[in-house]
Order: sequence, then C-alpha cells, then structure tokens
Amino acid sequence: MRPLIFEIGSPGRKGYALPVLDLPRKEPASFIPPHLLRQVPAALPEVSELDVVRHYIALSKKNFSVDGNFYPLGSCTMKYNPKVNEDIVKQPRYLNLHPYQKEETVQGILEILFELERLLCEIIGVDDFSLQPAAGAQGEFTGLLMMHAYHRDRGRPRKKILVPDSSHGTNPASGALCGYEVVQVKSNSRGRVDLGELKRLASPEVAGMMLTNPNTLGLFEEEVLEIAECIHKIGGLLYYDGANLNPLLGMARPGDIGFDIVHVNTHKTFSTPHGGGGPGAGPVGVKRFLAKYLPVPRIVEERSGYRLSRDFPKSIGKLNAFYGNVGVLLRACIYIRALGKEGLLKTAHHAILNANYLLKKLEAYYDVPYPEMCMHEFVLSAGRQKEKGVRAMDIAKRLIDFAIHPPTTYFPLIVPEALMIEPTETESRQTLDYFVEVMQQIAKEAEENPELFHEAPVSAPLRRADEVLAARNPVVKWEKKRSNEVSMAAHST
Amino acid sequence: MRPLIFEIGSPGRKGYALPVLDLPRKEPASFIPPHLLRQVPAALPEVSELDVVRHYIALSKKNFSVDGNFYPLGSCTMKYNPKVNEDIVKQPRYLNLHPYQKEETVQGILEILFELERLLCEIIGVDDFSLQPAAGAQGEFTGLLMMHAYHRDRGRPRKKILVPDSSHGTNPASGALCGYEVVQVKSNSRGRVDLGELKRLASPEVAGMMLTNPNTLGLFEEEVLEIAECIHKIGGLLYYDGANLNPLLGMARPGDIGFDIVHVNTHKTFSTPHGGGGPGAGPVGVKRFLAKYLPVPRIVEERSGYRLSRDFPKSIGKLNAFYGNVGVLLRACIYIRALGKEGLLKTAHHAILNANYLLKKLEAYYDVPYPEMCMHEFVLSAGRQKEKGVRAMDIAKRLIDFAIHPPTTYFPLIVPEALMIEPTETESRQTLDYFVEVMQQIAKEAEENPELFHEAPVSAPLRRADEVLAARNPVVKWEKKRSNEVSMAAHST
Amino acid sequence: MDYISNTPEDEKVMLERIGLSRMDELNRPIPEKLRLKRFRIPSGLSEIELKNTFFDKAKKNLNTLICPSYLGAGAYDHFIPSVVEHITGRGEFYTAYTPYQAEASQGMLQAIFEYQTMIAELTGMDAANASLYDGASSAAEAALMALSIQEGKKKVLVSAAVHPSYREVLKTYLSAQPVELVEIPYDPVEGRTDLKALDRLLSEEVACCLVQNPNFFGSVEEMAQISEKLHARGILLVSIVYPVSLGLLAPPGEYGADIACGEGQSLGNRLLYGGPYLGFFATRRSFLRKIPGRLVGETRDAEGKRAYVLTLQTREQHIRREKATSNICTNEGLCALTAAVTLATLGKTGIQEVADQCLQKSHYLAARLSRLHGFRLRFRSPFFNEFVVESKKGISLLEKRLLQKGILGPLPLKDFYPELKDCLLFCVTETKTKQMLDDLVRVLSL
Amino acid sequence: MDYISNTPEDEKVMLERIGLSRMDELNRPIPEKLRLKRFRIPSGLSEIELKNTFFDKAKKNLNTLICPSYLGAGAYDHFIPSVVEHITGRGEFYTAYTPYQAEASQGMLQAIFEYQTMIAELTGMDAANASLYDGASSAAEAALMALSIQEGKKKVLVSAAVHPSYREVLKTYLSAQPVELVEIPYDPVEGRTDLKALDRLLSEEVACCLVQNPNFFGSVEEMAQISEKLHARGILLVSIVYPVSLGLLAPPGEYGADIACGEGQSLGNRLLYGGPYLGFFATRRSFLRKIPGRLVGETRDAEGKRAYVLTLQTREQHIRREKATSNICTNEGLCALTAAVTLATLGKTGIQEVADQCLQKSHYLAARLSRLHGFRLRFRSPFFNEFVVESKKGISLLEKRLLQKGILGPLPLKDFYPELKDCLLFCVTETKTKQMLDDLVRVLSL
Ligand SMILES: Cc1ncc(COP(=O)(O)O)c(C=O)c1O
Ligand SMILES: Cc1ncc(COP(=O)(O)O)c(C=O)c1O
Repeated sequence: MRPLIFEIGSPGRKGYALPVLDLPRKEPASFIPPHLLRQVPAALPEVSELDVVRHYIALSKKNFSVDGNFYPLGSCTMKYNPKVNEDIVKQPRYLNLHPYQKEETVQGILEILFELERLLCEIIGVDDFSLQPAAGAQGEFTGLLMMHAYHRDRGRPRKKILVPDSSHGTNPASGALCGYEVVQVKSNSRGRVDLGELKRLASPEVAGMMLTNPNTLGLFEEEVLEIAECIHKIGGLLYYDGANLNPLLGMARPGDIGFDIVHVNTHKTFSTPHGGGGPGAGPVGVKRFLAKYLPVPRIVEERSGYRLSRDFPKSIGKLNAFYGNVGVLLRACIYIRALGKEGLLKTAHHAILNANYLLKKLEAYYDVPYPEMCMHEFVLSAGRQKEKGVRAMDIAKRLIDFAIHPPTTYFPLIVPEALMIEPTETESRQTLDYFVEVMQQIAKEAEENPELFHEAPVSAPLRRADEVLAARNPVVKWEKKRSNEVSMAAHST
Repeated sequence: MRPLIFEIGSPGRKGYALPVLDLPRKEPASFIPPHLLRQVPAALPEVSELDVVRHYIALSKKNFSVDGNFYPLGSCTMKYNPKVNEDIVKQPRYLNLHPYQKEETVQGILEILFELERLLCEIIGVDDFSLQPAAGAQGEFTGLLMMHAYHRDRGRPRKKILVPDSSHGTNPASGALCGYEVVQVKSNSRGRVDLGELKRLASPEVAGMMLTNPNTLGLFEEEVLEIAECIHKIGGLLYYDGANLNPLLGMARPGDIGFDIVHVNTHKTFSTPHGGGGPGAGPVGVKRFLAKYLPVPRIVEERSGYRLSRDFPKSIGKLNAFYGNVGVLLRACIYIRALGKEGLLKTAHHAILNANYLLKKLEAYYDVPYPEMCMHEFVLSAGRQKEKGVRAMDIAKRLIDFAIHPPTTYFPLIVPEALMIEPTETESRQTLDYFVEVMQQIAKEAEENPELFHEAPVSAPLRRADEVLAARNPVVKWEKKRSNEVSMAAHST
Repeated sequence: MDYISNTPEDEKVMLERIGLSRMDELNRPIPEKLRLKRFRIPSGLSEIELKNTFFDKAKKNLNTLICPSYLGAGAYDHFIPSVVEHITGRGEFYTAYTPYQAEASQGMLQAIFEYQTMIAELTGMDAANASLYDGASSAAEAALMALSIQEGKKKVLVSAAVHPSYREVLKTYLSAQPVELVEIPYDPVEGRTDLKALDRLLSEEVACCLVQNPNFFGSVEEMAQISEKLHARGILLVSIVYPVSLGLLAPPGEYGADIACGEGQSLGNRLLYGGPYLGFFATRRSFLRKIPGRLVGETRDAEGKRAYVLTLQTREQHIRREKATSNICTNEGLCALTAAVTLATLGKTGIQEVADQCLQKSHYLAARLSRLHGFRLRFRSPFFNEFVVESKKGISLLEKRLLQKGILGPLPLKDFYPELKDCLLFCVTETKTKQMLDDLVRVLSL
Repeated sequence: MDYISNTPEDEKVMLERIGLSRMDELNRPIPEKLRLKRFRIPSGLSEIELKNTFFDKAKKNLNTLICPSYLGAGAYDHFIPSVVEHITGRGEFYTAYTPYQAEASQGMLQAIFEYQTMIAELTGMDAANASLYDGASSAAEAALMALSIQEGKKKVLVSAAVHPSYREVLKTYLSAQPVELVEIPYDPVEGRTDLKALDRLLSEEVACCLVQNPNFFGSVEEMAQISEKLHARGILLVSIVYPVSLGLLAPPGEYGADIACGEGQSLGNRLLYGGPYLGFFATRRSFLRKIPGRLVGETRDAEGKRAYVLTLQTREQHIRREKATSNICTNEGLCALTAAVTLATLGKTGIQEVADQCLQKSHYLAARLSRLHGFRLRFRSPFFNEFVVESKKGISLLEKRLLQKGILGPLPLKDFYPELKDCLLFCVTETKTKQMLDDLVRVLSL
C-alpha cells in the first residue's frame, strides 16, 4: 500500500521556490478587508520535489495503460498514442497561447483547427464541424440541442428521442439533458435495430434517433438507410454516435449513409490519449442545413486570415468557456495528417482484421451471442462459465494477473455476462495470440477450478477491491485521523 | 523474465517512417563499388513503435533509481536530479547545436560554459578550469597528464604517483595510464593518510599524490596541509579527486587547502543525472602556474564575444573530439545557479547532517571501524554479521527487498565487509528513519535467521544473479539459437 | 505513416483464419451501396515531415512565454513547477482509460482521491468530484444539480459579474429545460453583484444563485452577505472560484456555499489556447449522491488493504442511463492529476505565496496605472489580481501599441460588456517582475 | 532554491541526536584554519528565474533545427524517432547509477546487453562493450588495447584521413606511453589513405593501425585491402566507423577488423554542441578479457531464470586498480540506451533506408555542386554522405553568405588541413529535402 501524499512529508517542507518578491510587500488586509480573507490555510501536502517524484512514480507503477499493457477495452478504442503527437504539442508556441490573444497572433493554431474541421468533414461526409465539445457526451448534448433548435425553428418542437437498447449510457443521458423523453428501440435477434419495432415507435413526437454504427455489439447495421428513411419520413433527424467510427475510416461515411448529425471521439478514433479519464474531444459535424445551429464561435477563413466569428444568430450558443480542448484537437490533426488517406484505410482494415481473428480463435471457448463477421470489436458472453459460478467480472479480474487490461464488462446491456473486446489495429498478431492463450487458459480454469476466480486477481499489488463497501458509507476525502494506517512501508512502492 | 527485444517483433514489422525520397533513386552500386557495400543486413530488431514503448517501459520498471528509491550508494552522491534542469536542456536551441557551428552562432552556450568555469573556480578555489573531461576518471587522467607535462617542462620527469590505500580504483588506473608507477600509502589507525609513511615514500621520484578529502571513509583529512607540504617539498603536486566534494561546498576549498589540480564529478556533486552509468562530466581545475597545460580548445572572452582558442602551445592537447559533455555541463551550471551561495552551503550542511544522523542511529547494530564524526558518508563493517555467515553482499541484497538501493560494498578496500553509506542532502529524516528501521531489522535477521540471506533478494523480480557463472563462459551478445526460451510471458512485464 | 503492427505475413495468416483472402474483403459486413468510393484526404506524412509542418504552423503564433501577457479572464499563466509534466508525461497515466477496473488502476484512483481531497481542502467543502470538462460547464452542472435538489423550483439566478462565457454556457445547458435564467445586474460603481437588485430577485421559486468570486472584473464579492441572503430564502449558493485566489481569499466552505466549482486550469495546466482545462466541483456531504461525474472512494481489498474504487456509480449514465445525474463520461482526469501534482508541489505555503505575489504585483500595477494620465481604475471594490481600467486614449490604439512592443493583453471589455467599451481588464500573476510592470506602464504612457 | 528535504524541525531533532546544537557546527571535522571565509557565488534562483535566464541565453544560439545544416565531421543531425526520448526521459533509467547491483538493475542491464548485441550486429563483430566516452577516446582505447595485446610492439599507425581531433586525442592518450605514433599520409587525389605509403610503414614493430571508414573526407576506404596488408604483418586493424553508414557499407567484421569503434552519436543522440556522445567499441571474442570498460553478460538467477550482470569485472579499475584494462568508470550508459532504442525503432530496414537516403541526397548535392561554376569535387573516391568541394570563390565569403541565409555549414577545412584551405566538407543526411539542397546550390551560385 502506498501512503497518501498527505501521509508523507512534514510540516514546513517545501518543494518549490518562487522568485523573491521584487516589490515592497504590503499586508493583504491593506488591499482586501480582512473578513474576505482566508482564516485557516488549506491543509495541502508539505513535501519536497523528491517526495512528489517518488510518490507519483510509485502510483504510476500501479496503473495499467496502453503503453504498458494490451488494453482491449471494448467501445474505448484503446489504440497506441503516437509519441510524435506529444512532442509536437509540447512546443512553447502551442502550450502558451492564451485564448484571448488577438487573432493575428494565433493564426497558426487557427489554421490547424480550421484544417481539422475540413479533414473531419471529408472523413465523416458532412459539411461543417464544430470542435468545441469536450468529449463524446458533450458532443451528443450539442447535437441534440441542434436537433432541438431545428425542430423549434420549424415550429414543431418534439418530445421523444429514440435510442437502441444496445446504446451507450451517454445516449439516453444526453437525451434527458435535452429534455427529451428517451424511448428504447429493441434489437432484433441479429443484434440490429428491429426495423418493425422502429416503425412502430416512429411517431411525429419523435425528434430523432441516436445510433452508432457498427453498433455496440460490433455489428454493422446494414439497414441504416432504411432506418434513416424511417426517421426522416417523420421529420426526425438521425444522430451518429461516433464512438465506433474506427472501422469506417475510408470504408464508409456516416454522412453518406443517412446520418444528419455526427460526433467523433478523438480520444478513440484519432488516438488522442485518454489521460486516465480524459481529456478528450467530441467534435460535432452536421449536414449543411443544420450548420447554422453549430456552437459559436466558429472559425472562418477570410482574405486577411482566420477569424473567430460569433455571427451566427441561430447558433445554440456555447458549450465551453473558450473553443474546446485545443491541445487534444491538435493531436488529432497531427494523427490524421500522419496517417493520410492510406493510413486511415489501413487502420480500419486492421481494426476489423484483429477483431475477427480474435473472435474466430475464441469462439470455441466462450459463448458468441451473435456469431457472424464483426467489425472492430465483438461481444462474448460468459454464460457457459457462469454456470460454474464464474462471472464476466471474475474473468475480467483474472486477466489482470496476466498483465492484460480487462475488456468492457456487462455492456451492452442486452448480452448477459458480456465481455466486449476491442483489440484495435495497433496490436500485433503475437499480442492477440498471447491474449487467446490466456483466455483459453482462463476458460479451462473456469471449468476445473472455478474457486480460483473469487480470489482473482491474485498477483496484482491489490486483491479484489470491495465496491459495495465503498458505496455503503462513501469516503471520498482523506481525513487526518485515519493516518495511523501509515506504516514503515511509506517508502516502499 | 522480459524477453529480449530480438525475441519480440516479426519479420517486416516497422516502427518508423522516413519521408519518401524526393529524388530519383539510383542503385547504391552506381555510387560505390559493390565490394565496399554490405552484403548481409544487420540483424536488428523488427518491431513497431508500440513494441518499443512496451519493451522499454517494462525494462524501466526493473530498475532502481533516485526517482524511485532511496539510493545511499557511497561515493556516488546519488542526490535528487532536479527536473527543471532537464527541461531547460531540452530546448531546441541547446539540443541542436552542432559543435562546428561558427562561434558567432553559439554565443549563448559559450557564455554558459565560460560562466560555469568561473563558478567552479570560485567553488574550488583554483584559477582556471577545463570542462573537457567526460567523467571523473578522464579528469584524473587529464590532471595527471598536466602533472606529467609540468615535470617534463621543468626537466625533471618523474616515475611514481602516490595514492592512499583507501583510494578509488580509478586513481591507480589513471596513474598507470600516465605511465606512472603507482605507490600506495597506508592509512593510519584513524583512517587517514599516515604522515610518517608518506614522508618515507616521498622521494624525488614522486610526481605527486592523488587524494580525496573527505576520504573514502567519509573522514576529513585534517593533516591535508602537512600532506601538501610534504608533497610540495619534493617538488610534487597534490591532486584532488573531487568525488567527495559535496560536503565541502561553501565550507572549504580544495584550492585553499593545498591542492594544485582538482577534478569535480558533476554527476555527483552537481546533481547531473548519472544516466544508469553515465554520461557524466569531470571538469579539471588548476592553480595559475598550471593553466598553460589545460586541454584545448579553451573558451576565451573577447570584446567581440566568446571564442574557442587553441592558442596554448603548452597544452596537453585534446581529450575529447569536441569540448566535453556539454549537455551535462549545462545541467551543472543550472544547478549551481539555482542553489547559489546559500544553497550550496546548505547542501554541504545537510549532506553532513544526514550522514551523521544515520551513523549515530546505526552504530549499535553494525561495526563502525572509525567511530567519529563523519562528513557526507561513512563506512560500516558487517564484521559482526559475518560471524553468523551473513556478509556485506548479503545485506546489500536483502535491502533490495525493502526497495532500498544497496550501499557501496567492499570499498574502500581497507575495511573488511565494508558497507559505504552516503545518504546525500536531498533525503529527508523520514526516509533515513525508514532506512534505519530496515537496517535494524536486517541486523536482527542476521542474528536470528542468517539462512534467509542466501536467498535474498526474495521479493525482487529476480533472485540472486550468479556472477561467477556469467564470467566463466561469458555471453555478452544474444544469439538467435537461444530464442526457444521465449514463452508466452513475452507480453508480461 | 501508420501505427499498424501486423506485417504482410500476419495479414495472410489472419485472413486465412477468418476465411478471407484479401484485405479489401474486410468491408464485407458493409453493404456494397454504403461503401465509400472516393476519399479525398492528403497522403500520410513521416515524423520528420509532421514536425516540419507543425513547427512551421507554430511559428505563426505569438505566445505568453515569449511575450509578457496581461490576459486573464478565466485562463491564467501561473508558474508550473517543472516536476508536474515529468509526472503527467508518464505513459502509465496518460495512456490509461478511466479507472473502471480498480485492481489495474490504483495509481490513477489514488491520485484522483488525493485530488478530491485537495480540492475539498482548498474550497473548504466536504467532497469534490473527479473533474468536469471546464469551469463553464462545471457552473452549468452546478445549476442542474441545484435544480434537481430543489425539485419544483424553476428559477436560476446568475450575477452579471459572472464570466460572460460561463453565463452563455449556462444558458445553453439550461436551454432545453423548463427553467428561467435571470441575471442580477452588477453595481456599475463597485463592479460587484448589485445586492439590492439581488434582494429584489429573491423568491421561493429560485433554486440557486451563481456568483463568481473574484468576479469577472477581478472584484472580491461580499460572499458571506450573499450567502446569508440566499439561505434565508432556501436558495442554494453556487460559488464559482479561482482556485489560486483561495490561497488568500475566504473559501466557499467558510461562507456556506452549497456548491463550489470553477476552472482548475490555473493549477498547473497549460493555457493551450483554451483547453483542455479542468472543471472542478465540490459540495456538501449531504449532496454526495446528487453529484455529477466520477467519484473515487476508499475501500478495502480482499485482504483488508486500503484500496480505491470509482464509487456511487449508480449516479452515472452507464448504470442509470437517462436518470443519471449528468451525461458526462470521459472527463478531465489528466488535468486533475496535473492539478494534484501542482498543489502537492506548491503545498500549503506555496499556494499562499503564489496568491500573495499575485495580490502584491497586481496592486503595484494598478497603483501605477491609476496615477497615469488618461487612465483610471473603473471600479472601487477590492480585487485580487485582476482589475478594470478605463482609458480615454482609445482602446484600439493602445492595443496596437502594446502588440508592437510584444505585449499580450490586457483584454478589452467591449465585446463582453458594451457599456465598458473604454475599459481594459488587466491580470497580473506571480510570473511578472517589477521590471515588466514598469515596462508596461511606460508603453501605456507613451 | 535548494533541494533539501529536512525542515527546521528536522534539523533540530537530528542535530540533537548527533550531539550538536547549531547547523554551523557541522564544520567541526574541518580544522578551523582550513575553513572557507568568503564565498563569492551569486544568490540562488527560483525555477521561474532559471528558466528566464537560460531561455535568454539560448536565444543567443542558432541551431540545426531552425537552420538547415551541412555540418558533419563526426557529429550528425539524423532523424531521431520521437519515441526515443520518451524512453530515455524515464527517471528509472536516467537517475540510476551504473548497474552494480544486478537484482536492482535488470532494466538497464538488459537494455545494455541488447545494445551490445546491436553494436556487434551492426559492426559484424563478436562482442561490444557497454560504451566509452566518445568516438575519439574509443579510438585511443582501441590503440591501448592493441598495444596490450601486441605486447612488446611499440608503434601505432594512424591514417592522416582519420578525423584530426581523433588523432589529437590519440596523441594525448599515448603521450605518456613509450610508444611511437606514425601518420600514414592520405592520397591527395583520392582523399583516401595512401596505400603505397602504408606499405612502406608496415613493420613488425607496429602493434596496430587505425583507419576511419568513411574517412574524415567522407571517402570510402579500401578496407579489405588494408586489412589484408596489415594482417600479413601481424598488425591489428582498428576500424573507426560511422554506424549509420553500416546500413550500406561493408561492416568491419566482414573485412576482418580486429577492433571496430567510433562515435555513436548518430544513433539517436542529440548534437548538443559536441556531447555527451557515445564511444562504441567492438572486437573479437578472443580479446574479450582485454576489452576496456563495462561489459554486460548473461547469467541465471538462483531460480534458473535468465538474468544479466556486469561481467569480467576483473578487467576493471575497481578490482584490478593500476592493472586494469582502462581507467574508465562512469561511461555513457544513457547514450548507449538512446542508441539501442533508436536502433530498435529503425530496425533492420530503417538503418538501411536512412543510409540509402544519406547516399542519394548527398550524391544529388555533389552532382549539382560539381556542375556549378567555381566549384569542383576535390577527391575522386566513392563517398557515403560527406564530400569535399574546392572553390575558388573565397571560403570566408561563402561562409558569410550562407550564414546570412540562415544556413549552417559546410565546414571549411583550412584549420584541419592547411593544404585544403580552399575546401569545404559537406555533409547531407536524410533530414534534408531536395528543396533545401536546391536552395543551398542557389545560395552558393550567387
Ligand atoms: C458507444 C459510446 N458512445 C458514447 C460514449 C461517450 O463518449 P465520451 O466518453 O467521450 O463522453 C462512449 C464512451 O465510452 C461510447 O463507448
Ligand atoms: C572516489 C572516487 N574517485 C573517482 C571516481 C571516478 O569518477 P567517474 O566515475 O566519474 O569516472 C569515483 C566514482 O565512483 C569515486 O567514487
């Protein structure tokens, strides 16, 4: 156990130095009335720079990551994050740009953002993009607000939004945030949107539908044009959840197959690092007829250069205090330029190849609820293993013993004991073979030694963590009194 | 076990891309006769960028370091390496300077190097410095060559060089490289140079003496002026091995206490990272009467700016193809400017404080061959433990189980079962207390459970490595045939 | 350039295994008519070309490292200790996903738990979450949470002295809700929320009121008074704060704020032209189950060792779907880590010293400017490190002159507050020296 | 600023423990008269000040990233894959000491073992050491090793086409030895070692002969011929090579070199105004126990698992003292790691492609220059990526013009070879584009 940073250090220890104040200092109270000043200093750590380094290096070693591990976390597209992207962003002329600098002093970054919008339009098959949303979920919210504005403008505000029952939780949550009643569309036996059911639900109250394609089972919705037609017929709009865009790069474009509004997750498809939980970026693209609703400001190209324009009276407004997660967007742009046309297509190909190769090699050992060719990911069920008392979560935890990050579990909700596996294109056949070996061994263990799993992981620095205990009486902040836990292990890692 | 990089990857896999050649390509044989060309390509790895990242991250995790561990390796001054130094060096205008750029294009770096020479002169108490030597040992060699040139110029070349029996191996080795016969001076019962013995050995054949002060026992040679007098009387020169300079910063200056030639190890005293075995830098300073012998080129300040001058006919010549380890020297300069006068003195104080605190707390558990106040380090003997069959090396290995890097062992040679401990000033009392706890526990284990030690380390990823086996039939290069060792663990870390 | 690991040989073996013979057959699941025919993206670039391309573009930017900047207004160039990026640059952190699997993510989980604690300490609140997108959306989420707590109340008040962009985002977030958003004017002399106007707007229908402190003009609000007024009417106080100022100013917890939120960029995150930044969010313990976003909690592992997990996940979209407290999923984990490392490095004294230097230096500049012909301080309230100056010398003329001298900012207010068209918002942080401030004054006095 | 962790409270407790009462009593072991009285060092600086100070100094440098450079001569600006510094920048590597304690240093040991293997592969030799200081000192150490192997022989030959600074360092290293160093002239037409002159200098007294390939002028030497001549007289061949060229040129092992050594900077190490660089050193298996410097060997741990250790340490100074094969201790571990990561990333095809682009681009430039009025190729031997051009247009004039256009290099040879005072040494690497080369030609043709 690594002690908390509050449990190391010692009163008066410092890890920083500021320049000596080069002005005559006055008492703060001479500038600000005392009742507005802080009485008790915040109890922050008191540590040296060396303490900081050792502490966080020790923590970093307790974290699985793409840099360290195979990370087939379904729906998250945990591909390799190229180092050159990090290096380019780390130039002072990108890092130190203030968002309120005059436009003439930031032409370089505006040019890049404008270029990224154009590239995304071409990749997605839409006409205009806003880079402002900070992640996929905010992109969804943005998209739905545009849908909302569109219907309002046409004098026909609507009440409902459709989502498949296999959809990601952000879809209904974003719908609700937009004031919509969320209606789930059942999947058919092939794991696709049930067209009959859809037609039944498609009433004039419906603002539109959110869909990801390939869907969260990793299956391509072949009837997407029919779905689009059905939605469009009632005056609704079709929204594309871009989380699964990776296998479509250069293969098919959401804008060409019936979608009106699209978000992309740069932190999935475009290799921007996920950061241990963000930051990401969720640019939103639309067909021309919706462009007027895009968030402001928008980047416009003029003879004198690039400019941020707020001159879009129909815009839904702002989602972010400034222009979005520029540092992330910059990486996405570099990545697209690196890959280019051929690289993007190759990416899609190998994402699909890797997933299908794994699927084929694992199908003998685990239940495959939808046995057909998948796109970039697929879902297994641990149904067979569950009969022995080994659940999807147990398998996930056991994988940690083999230095493999577990797949996504229990999602999509329509597959019992789901294990959602997305290898991504950057992994090699050797790595996949290793994963297969491990998964086979685990399947065998589940047969022969199911008790083992209640212990798993057995080799991680930590044994199974008790989530129920955590939620019962939540402790979300360290309190000094518990510091008696600190042991001489303070210096171990 | 992590496989070798040659054991991962696969034929045809690539981890790089070059720009497409933008010229018409011709066959190499049209430029260079075929018999001068390579026939068989070098069997280098064939891996992806992701393979590279995972491989070296996995390796990095198998390495103790100052950033990760308490590292009291005596004589090595493993202090914290400030991160700001790394950041400053990583500017393009330092990283990408070619050594043959015209002087007018490198005034910034020349200014820094010149400044560093001046700072070192003031810290050491000498008149001139050369930054060219790449490490301490090359500094010694440089210094002795100057000694050699000095005697030759005076028409009295000499044969012998004196070194204490407690001296570091580089001292005699450098002496030999200079063609000197190396004569060891015995230490007295207080661990100091035996002045009587020295006087006996000090003949006109002696070119000089190499000494470090505090010596390798961590003890200050109080009779250094008498030693200097003795050496100077016979026309010899006194050389200061700067490995132990840390506790003298701001406290005393080698140049003031009788030394004529001095090297410093920037990678010890001045916090330049040791790099897992270099690079370091070993600048050499001299009193005015020796300055003419310093290596060329030397940096001179002129009205028009800084210039590299070779105009020193008495110079011993060059030691390095260019001007030394500039990247390292730059860090040293930043460090000295960061600390300044007060910081340097504080550094010496805390180096001494930490060592003496440890010594006091450990003296009850281990033999202390020279029980008195030490400087920045001290030497224990595991004599008591050896009686139980536990040797210094066993204790060293056992420390690894507690995430502490072992002290230097079996050095200096005059202490049996030596454990040479140098905590450095950057460690905190808490860390020292943890070390004491562990050392106490180990002493107890040595009493009660000496067998344990033959197994140590028991928790490291690796158990005791067999050095004898390695030397018997040395394998210093991977050969393909042994690749059958690779297992599915290829992906474990 | 691509990042594919499989070789042509691998392709062959793998295609065979899945019963295909050519790579382009991998489009099989996509019906013919849906397949893309033409893809107009430029060809890929190698590393050397990428670096050249993006270095050239970078050269078209000026920046706050080269040019002293007096821009603030929600994005600040504070001292970032070198150690910070050495840690956040470790692949183990930045290439991980959200720590869903606790046993494989203790590093990030513990770091975020520590972050939560630091934010709670700094704001004086009981509990903080693991991050939201940015300051503006954290304010919007605060309003949504307050509305959910205050079920049935349908009005939200916001001070006109709150950052104009935050107010815009708030408006966007509430635009699809049956809620009325009402602005409290600011006092044109004080540059603070008009407390009399506030009094008039208080009612039982109001769920919450958002006030920023220091506000957009840099003025320090009378938060305790406001808090008292609101609480007397059962209204929740959302306090939007600038974390660095809390080294010196009374924290939200001290004056009874119900939610403290804001922008955490100032804690070690780079300016980066506006993002990624860090929405922080802290509240009372009793509201824990209403909090938006991730929360890390302490627990035990099977052997009883202390461990950390994502907790109270039933608040979240992946469990509760449309009933979730927020739709947020990916948040700003690495920015939170950055803030935590920065706060750890600065520590207890550092945050105070930084705040004090901001205060001292900004007041030095303000004093000098107020003595300059043609300039005057626009407002008379106490301020922290930002202040508004009115000048009759012509704002665009001044702007041009400053840029010529390689100085960025201050920020003209005309686009934000038309009535302040002759005003500039100055920001001074600890990174400025007396020399720089004197230079600025000289340039303005020309 | 300092990096002390102890607080004043710690000082108190610790002083007490060791029986002192004040910090300044810590000088007690130093006799009064030896203590320093006055210390004239400027006061310390904070991080902000350090960065400002050293950024300002950096601005006084031009560099090869901003300015296309045609300088080579032992230091080359090759492509460095981004991944390299992400790895060498990990504290676990760069803040470790030499891996004396195998069980705590397997990472570095394995990396160095891999490096040794790569160098051996690249040079075609049996074994390589863990590094020496730089190319020049590795050549000097090679001569010393040869002298030790050839006990009794007291002459060392070196080609005049070896880098002049290497010859100087060699001279320095041998200056205290009873050894004669003799130079073999270069052929003024070919720009290669004069083989006839070599023939005349061969004798039984010669221990070894050092030849560089490609040599200082960039010319490719007839190494196989030289090797044969030397071996016929029992003389060891020390081949100083430019590792990147070995992607294309015959490796030392192929033509029977006894020692292959040189400068490894070109393998991913930054130019950094000349250092730290990387001396590499490879030889025959039979000379293993004569090798200077560290060697990593494979072994087993107590459980039989493969493990790595420093081996054959009895060659070294810390065991053998004055009888050691070299005095080297700290070497260039991190630069060796850098080279290993670079070689791994480039891999088998990359090193060939880099070498090929160097060849193609340099020959394109040479061809264009040789057609330019007032310029001619000085030598007629085949070359790799460097070549000497003679111009009657006045070298210093050309230098001035190039610098005005922001171009660094080529290198004037007058300080190295007075007889080549009208000559320039051009170097072209894969980082150059046709556009850059055409620009260069245009500038020179003005
Ligand atoms: C299918 C799907 N939709 C939406 C999202 C939400 O995206 P973000 O996390 O960027 O907000 C995710 C993220 O996991 C997803 O997998
Ligand atoms: C006392 C002493 N002298 C000399 C040296 C040699 O210095 P370097 O390793 O820099 O060559 C050392 C290094 O450990 C040392 O401890």
